[in-house]
Amino acid sequence: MTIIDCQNLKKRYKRLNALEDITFQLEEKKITGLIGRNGAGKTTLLKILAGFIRKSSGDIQVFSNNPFNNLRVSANSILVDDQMSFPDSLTLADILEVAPDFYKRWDTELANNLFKYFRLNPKQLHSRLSKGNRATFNMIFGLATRCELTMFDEPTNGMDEAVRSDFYRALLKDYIAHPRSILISSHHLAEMEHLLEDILLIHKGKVIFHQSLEEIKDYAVALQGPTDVVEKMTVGKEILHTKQMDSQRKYVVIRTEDVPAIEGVKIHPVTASDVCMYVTSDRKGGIDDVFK
Amino acid sequence: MFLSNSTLGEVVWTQVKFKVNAYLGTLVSLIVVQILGLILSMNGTSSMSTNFNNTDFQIVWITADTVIIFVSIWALFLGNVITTKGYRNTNFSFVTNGISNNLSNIIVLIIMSVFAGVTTFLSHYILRLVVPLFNDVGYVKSGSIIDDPLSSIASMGLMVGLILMISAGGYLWGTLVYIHRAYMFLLIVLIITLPTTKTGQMILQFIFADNGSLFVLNVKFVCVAIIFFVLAMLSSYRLEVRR
Amino acid sequence: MSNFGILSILPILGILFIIWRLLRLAKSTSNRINWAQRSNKWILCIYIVVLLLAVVVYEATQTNGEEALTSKEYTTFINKNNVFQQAFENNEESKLDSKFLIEEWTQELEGDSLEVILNGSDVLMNIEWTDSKEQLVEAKMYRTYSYMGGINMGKEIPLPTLEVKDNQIILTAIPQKERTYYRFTNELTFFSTVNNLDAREQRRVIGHTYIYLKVPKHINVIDKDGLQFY
Amino acid sequence: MDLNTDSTKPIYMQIAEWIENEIIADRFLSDEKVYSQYQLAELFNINPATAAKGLTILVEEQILYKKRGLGMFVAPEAKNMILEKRRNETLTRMARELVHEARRLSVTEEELIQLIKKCEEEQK
Repeated sequence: MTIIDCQNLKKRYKRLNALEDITFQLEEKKITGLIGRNGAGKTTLLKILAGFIRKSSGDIQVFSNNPFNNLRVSANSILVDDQMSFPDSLTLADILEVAPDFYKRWDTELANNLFKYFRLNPKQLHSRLSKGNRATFNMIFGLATRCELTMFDEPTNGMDEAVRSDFYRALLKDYIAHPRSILISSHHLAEMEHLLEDILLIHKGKVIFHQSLEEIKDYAVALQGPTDVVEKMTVGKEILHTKQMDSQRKYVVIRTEDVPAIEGVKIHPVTASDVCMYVTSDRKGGIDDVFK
Repeated sequence: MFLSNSTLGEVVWTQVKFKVNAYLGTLVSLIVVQILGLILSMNGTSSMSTNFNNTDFQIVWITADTVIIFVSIWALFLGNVITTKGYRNTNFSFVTNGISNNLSNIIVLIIMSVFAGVTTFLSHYILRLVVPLFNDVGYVKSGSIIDDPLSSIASMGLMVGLILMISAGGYLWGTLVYIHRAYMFLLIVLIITLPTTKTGQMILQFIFADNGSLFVLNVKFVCVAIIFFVLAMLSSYRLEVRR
Repeated sequence: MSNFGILSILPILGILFIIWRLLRLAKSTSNRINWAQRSNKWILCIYIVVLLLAVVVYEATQTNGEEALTSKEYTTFINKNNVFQQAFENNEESKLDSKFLIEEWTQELEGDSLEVILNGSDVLMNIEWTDSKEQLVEAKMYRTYSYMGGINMGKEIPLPTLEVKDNQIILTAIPQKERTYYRFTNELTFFSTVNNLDAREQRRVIGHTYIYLKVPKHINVIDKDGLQFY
Repeated sequence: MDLNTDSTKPIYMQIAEWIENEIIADRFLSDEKVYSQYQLAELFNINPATAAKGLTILVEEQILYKKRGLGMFVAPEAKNMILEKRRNETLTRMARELVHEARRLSVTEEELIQLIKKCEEEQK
């Protein structure tokens, strides 16, 4: 079943086109990574999906409803981001106590266990939490809602290394126990790659691709070898990235196709996160070119 | 796929419970405001005196007027503050939409207005007990709840109605300010224009003056409150959550 | 004596019991509620208890204090005052309500003049001229219903002392300090004054002290203070 | 039990290999049930869909077979098939790499064979 159906979705702020043209469909019960560089429009897209902001044009359906101001979407989706706020009159324990009234599938046990595990102080106020602890609490909140559409916007920002891996593990285990649609945005694909089934890569407000992780790994291939040989090989091919290794050797990433094996040229697969990085890069060449 | 279907009523009710709980602090501020008003009322709100056979004869009225003025300012602030960004964002951390958010805010304002009105009325009894402790003067037997239950209820109702109307005004004002900051000056403009222009005076006259009874006045208060609330809901219908 | 002691303690015990129950209730409800909110809830509970207690205590102890007039009584009093004043102005002694009469006396004058002196007192005077050739002057002092803001001033404000000397009547006001009453009202005055005619009526000052003289025509009345109506 | 997520080898291939290794090591016996996709997902901290893909490869290679509603089971001939496959693929590839490396280091064919024999002796 399709949970999200976006057709030519556009969002325009006063001067800025945050989303140019977003078209994709999200099948239910998948973990999808929403990947893109800073300013690609990830947050805007998630806010539209959560019903917080209005689309400018195009069509968007979440659970077959326009999400904006929709109660059904609000009741069945949660957007966890670092701007999540709770009243200062409620302690963390209070928040966890009122939440089940709102979210019918709220998992009190999970929430309490995670809360204890991460050693949060139940008497703390949300606004007084450190950045990392706030992210941790928001994550616990998001997981415990068990919403059919659970969205995380940069969930690991501010978390330390140990908490990050715990978070990903908790997410996965809870997903296995209660499969649901999870959308995680991040600009760190590498650290959560193993969790994902699909990747939705957006760049400058447009969808670049929406494919399974494995397909993305096959998307590109890297050639490394003597500059002249590699350059000859890649003539007329779609070059995603080049890097001069040293005076004689060059590293070029091209769209996957059958490349004849040539002596002296090594053919490497490219990781998904590198593919995403190269595809969304506006520059051919890299940072090294700046220092020439 | 399991989708929970929350009806508007359920969500509004849950939001109301949540908000009343979360905004309890504002009621504590109400108490402070009332106590301040009571202290300032100790010397009386109005008095009349005459000289009769070389004797100054004076009656000092101790009314709830000062307290109600203070509480009205509190109500304006309350209606305004729950529309601000911080409060709005916290509401949207839980299940809600624009309509349920507005409705639950309105119900919360009604609950708080009733609380404020009733406590303002009752707080007057503290004065009745305390003032004689500090003054050695005569006292007039005054209508109390048991003596005159009907007028007590009417005056309690009037306080509730007045506070509700003002908090509704604050709510509308706050909603407009949320939409555009320029509305910040709306209240100031209104305060200047209402008493000075002809139409403004007519409006004020229509609402506050020439009422056959307090009940009619109270009905007018409630009607104005409803108009304010409806305007606030209409103007915020397409409002986005800005967080 | 011991009976009285027990009786006076009973209500206090009752109130203490009610407070104790209320505190128990407040505590049990707030136990289910979180910590941050608990202080707020406590404050609110205590405040409400205090308010209710204030009402109860006030209702129970409110025994002293002047009765204020109801607006209905006010209207009848005003009417009676008006009738009196009318009769007074029209020299219709027979119609002057005798219940307003405070003092009456007669005086044998020595000369041909009668001087009325007012020492700070505040009276209205009327003179009925008689055809009598004698030196006898009849005088009556009245006070009509005197109220302000529903309070009976007549009770509190002493009458002027009256001194009759040769051919003088001296009315001296007793300089009484001042009298202040506190009056509580549930109503919002800035609405009730506008909207409630009764309330406005109730604030009026009514009542006067009158002196009615019956004087033979040949006597010259000296009225320096201009008390006379005409 | 860690996967190398940075490796260029896709995760599902690594999963398939891991199961094969377990079969070779006789930790999964013939006609015995292997881990489900969810168990694998938990074990390796990966998406269940990826784990499923690893299992599917093995089903396609007939190393595993499906029983409806019961799960995946090890085919009777699985171990031999894997060994056969490894011989064909892995060993050949490794031999090729060995030769390549030997040539770069100017090791002669003779010397290489001597080296292999020597290693053979050590393993005994």
